[in-house]
Amino acid sequence: MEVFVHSMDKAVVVAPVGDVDLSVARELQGHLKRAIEGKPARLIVNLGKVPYMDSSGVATLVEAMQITRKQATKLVLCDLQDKVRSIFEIARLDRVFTIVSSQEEAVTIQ
Amino acid sequence: MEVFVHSMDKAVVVAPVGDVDLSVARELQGHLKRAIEGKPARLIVNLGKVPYMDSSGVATLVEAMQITRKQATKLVLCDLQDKVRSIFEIARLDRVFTIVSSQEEAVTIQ
Amino acid sequence: MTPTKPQSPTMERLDRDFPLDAVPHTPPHVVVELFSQPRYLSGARDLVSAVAKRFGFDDAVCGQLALAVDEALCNIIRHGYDRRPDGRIWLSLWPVSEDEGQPHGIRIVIDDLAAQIEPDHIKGRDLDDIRPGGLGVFIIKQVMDKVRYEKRPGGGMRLLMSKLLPAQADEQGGKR
Amino acid sequence: MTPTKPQSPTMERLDRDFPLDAVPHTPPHVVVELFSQPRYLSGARDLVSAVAKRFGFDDAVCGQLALAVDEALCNIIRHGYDRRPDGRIWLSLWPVSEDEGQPHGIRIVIDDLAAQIEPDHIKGRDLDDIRPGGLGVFIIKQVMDKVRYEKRPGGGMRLLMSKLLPAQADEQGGKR
Ligand SMILES: Nc1ncnc2c1ncn2[C@@H]1O[C@H](COP(=O)(O)OP(=O)(O)O)[C@@H](O)[C@H]1O
Ligand SMILES: Nc1ncnc2c1ncn2[C@@H]1O[C@H](COP(=O)(O)OP(=O)(O)O)[C@@H](O)[C@H]1O
Repeated sequence: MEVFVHSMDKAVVVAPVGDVDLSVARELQGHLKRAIEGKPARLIVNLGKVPYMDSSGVATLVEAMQITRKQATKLVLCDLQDKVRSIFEIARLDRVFTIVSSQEEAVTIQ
Repeated sequence: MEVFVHSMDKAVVVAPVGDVDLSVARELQGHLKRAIEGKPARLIVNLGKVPYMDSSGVATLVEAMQITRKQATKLVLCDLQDKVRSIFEIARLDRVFTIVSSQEEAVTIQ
Repeated sequence: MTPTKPQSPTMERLDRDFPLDAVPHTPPHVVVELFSQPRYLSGARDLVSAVAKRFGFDDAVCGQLALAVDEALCNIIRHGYDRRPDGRIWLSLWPVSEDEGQPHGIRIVIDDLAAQIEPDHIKGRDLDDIRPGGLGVFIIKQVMDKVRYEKRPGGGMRLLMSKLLPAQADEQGGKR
Repeated sequence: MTPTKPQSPTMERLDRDFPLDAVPHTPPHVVVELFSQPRYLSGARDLVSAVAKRFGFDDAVCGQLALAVDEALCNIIRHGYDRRPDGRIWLSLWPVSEDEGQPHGIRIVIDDLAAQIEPDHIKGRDLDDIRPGGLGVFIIKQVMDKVRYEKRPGGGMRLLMSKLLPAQADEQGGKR
C-alpha cells in the first residue's frame, strides 16, 4: 500500500493505493490521524485504488469517524470498488458512513 | 475460462475469457481446431480478456499456427495484456506470431 | 507437519452427507502452512479466492470467502499468537463432494497452535455498538454457511467452515 | 508431512551467504501442499505472486515468478505424475535474508514424490525449433536467477530456485 495525501482549500483527500489489510492498517491509521489533526472542514478518503479491504481497514475508518465527529470535520468515503463496498455492506456500515461514488461528489455533498 | 467464437465474413474470431493454463488448454485447443476446420481466410485470437497464459496456452497457439500455415488461413493474435505479452517475449515467440493491438487491426493487417 | 494430516494417501470421493463442520477423513486437496505474519495474508486469501473460483463460485463470493479466511487468520495472528511472528497456521481446503469434477461447495479448516480459548467466548459484537474492531467473527458467520470453533486435542484452536454453491445450498437449505 | 520439514521450530534470520540453490536450515515461511491437479495451479500462482509482491518485487516480476512456478507445477503434473490426480506436491517459500523486514529476494523449493529422472535430462528445447511445447524449463531458467533440479534422497524430485530483488542482484552479480 502507498498513501497519497492531497490538501485542498477546505478538504484533505487521503487516497491509499493497494490492499488495506492488517499488514498496513496502522500505516493508514497514521495518515488519517495526521490529516485529522489539521482540522480540515472535510476529510475525503478516496478508495478508488483499493481493490481489497478487511476489517482492520474498516476499523481504522470507524476510528477516524469517531474522532472527526468530535470536531467540525466531515468524513466522506468515495469511489469504493465492489469488493470493498461488499465488506461495508456485510458489516452494515454502508449506512453509517457517508459514501459517494466520485471525489467531485465527496467535495460538494452536504 | 469461457470461449466466445464469432464468425465474420472472411474471418473467425476466437476470444477466450479468463486465465489460459493447463486446466483449460485442451478446451481452447478444441475451439481453435473447429475454427480452423472451416478454413476461414483469417483466424483472429482476441486475448483482450485473458489476464494470464502459461506455456500450455502458448503451445495451443503454436499448434494452431502450424495447422493454419498448411492452409490459406492467416492467424493473427490481438489485444494482449502485459502479462500475456511477457510470456511471448520470454519464449521469443513475439516475432513468430503476427501480433497486433486491436481487433480492428487484426481484421485488416496483411 | 500439518495437524490435518491425511489418513489415507489415496483420494476418495468426499461423502456428500459428511457433516459440513467436521474434518473429512480424506486428505485436504490444498494445505497452506504459514507463519503468523500479516504480510502472508494476501497470499492466503488470493489462493482461497482462486481455488473457490475453480470450484465454481462467482467472483463476488470468491472475494467474500477470501475475506472470511483473512479475518480468521487476522484473529489468530492478533489474539491467538498475540502478534508473535513465529506462530504456525494451517489452512486446509477440500471440495465438498463432486459430480464429475464439479464440487458442491468448499470446506475450509484453519488450525493453529496458539493458546486455547473457550469456543463460546469467540463471538462477534453487537453491530449497533459501532466501534473500531469487533467485526471479524461477525463477517465470518455472515459469509460462510457453517462455522464452528473447537479446541484441538493436541493444543491450539481449530476453525471449521464451509460454504455450498448456490444450487446445492438451495437443495440442502443452506444460505445463498 | 512436507518434505521440507523445518528442523527448528524457531524462526532464525536466513543467512545472506547461504547458497541460493540449497534448502535453508530454517523452516519455510509458507508451504503450499497440493494435489497434482491443474485446477489448483491458479491458487498456487496467485499465492506466489502475492507473497513476492510483499517481498518487494514489482508487478511484472511477480507475474513472472508466478509463471515460473506454474510451469514447474505443470511439468510435475504432466511428466512426474503422468496426469494422475492424486500425487502430492509441496511448494515452499522463504524470504532471502532480511534487513528489518525487507527481504533481499525469494527462495522457492518444489518437492514431489513422482518418478525420479536424471536432473541433466530436464532441459528446455532449442527455441529455434518452433513446435508446440518444450518451453517450460526454458521459461523457468529465464525468469529465475538460480535453478537446480535434484533427486530427493527419500524419493521424488526437488526443484530449487531463487530470485533476488534488483538492488541485491546488482550487488551480487545476479540477473535483473
Ligand atoms: N483465533 C482466535 N483466538 C482467540 N480468540 C479469538 C480468536 N478469534 C476471535 N477471538 C475472540 O473473539 C473476539 C471477537 O473477534 P472479532 O469479531 O474478530 O473482533 P476483534 O478481533 O476486533 O475483537 C476477539 O476479541 C477475541 O476475544
Ligand atoms: N518435473 C519433471 N519431472 C520429470 N521430467 C521433467 C520434469 N520437468 C521437466 N521434465 C522433462 O524436461 C522436458 C522439458 O520440459 P519443458 O521445457 O517444460 O517442455 P515440455 O514439458 O513441453 O516437454 C520434458 O519434456 C520432460 O522430459
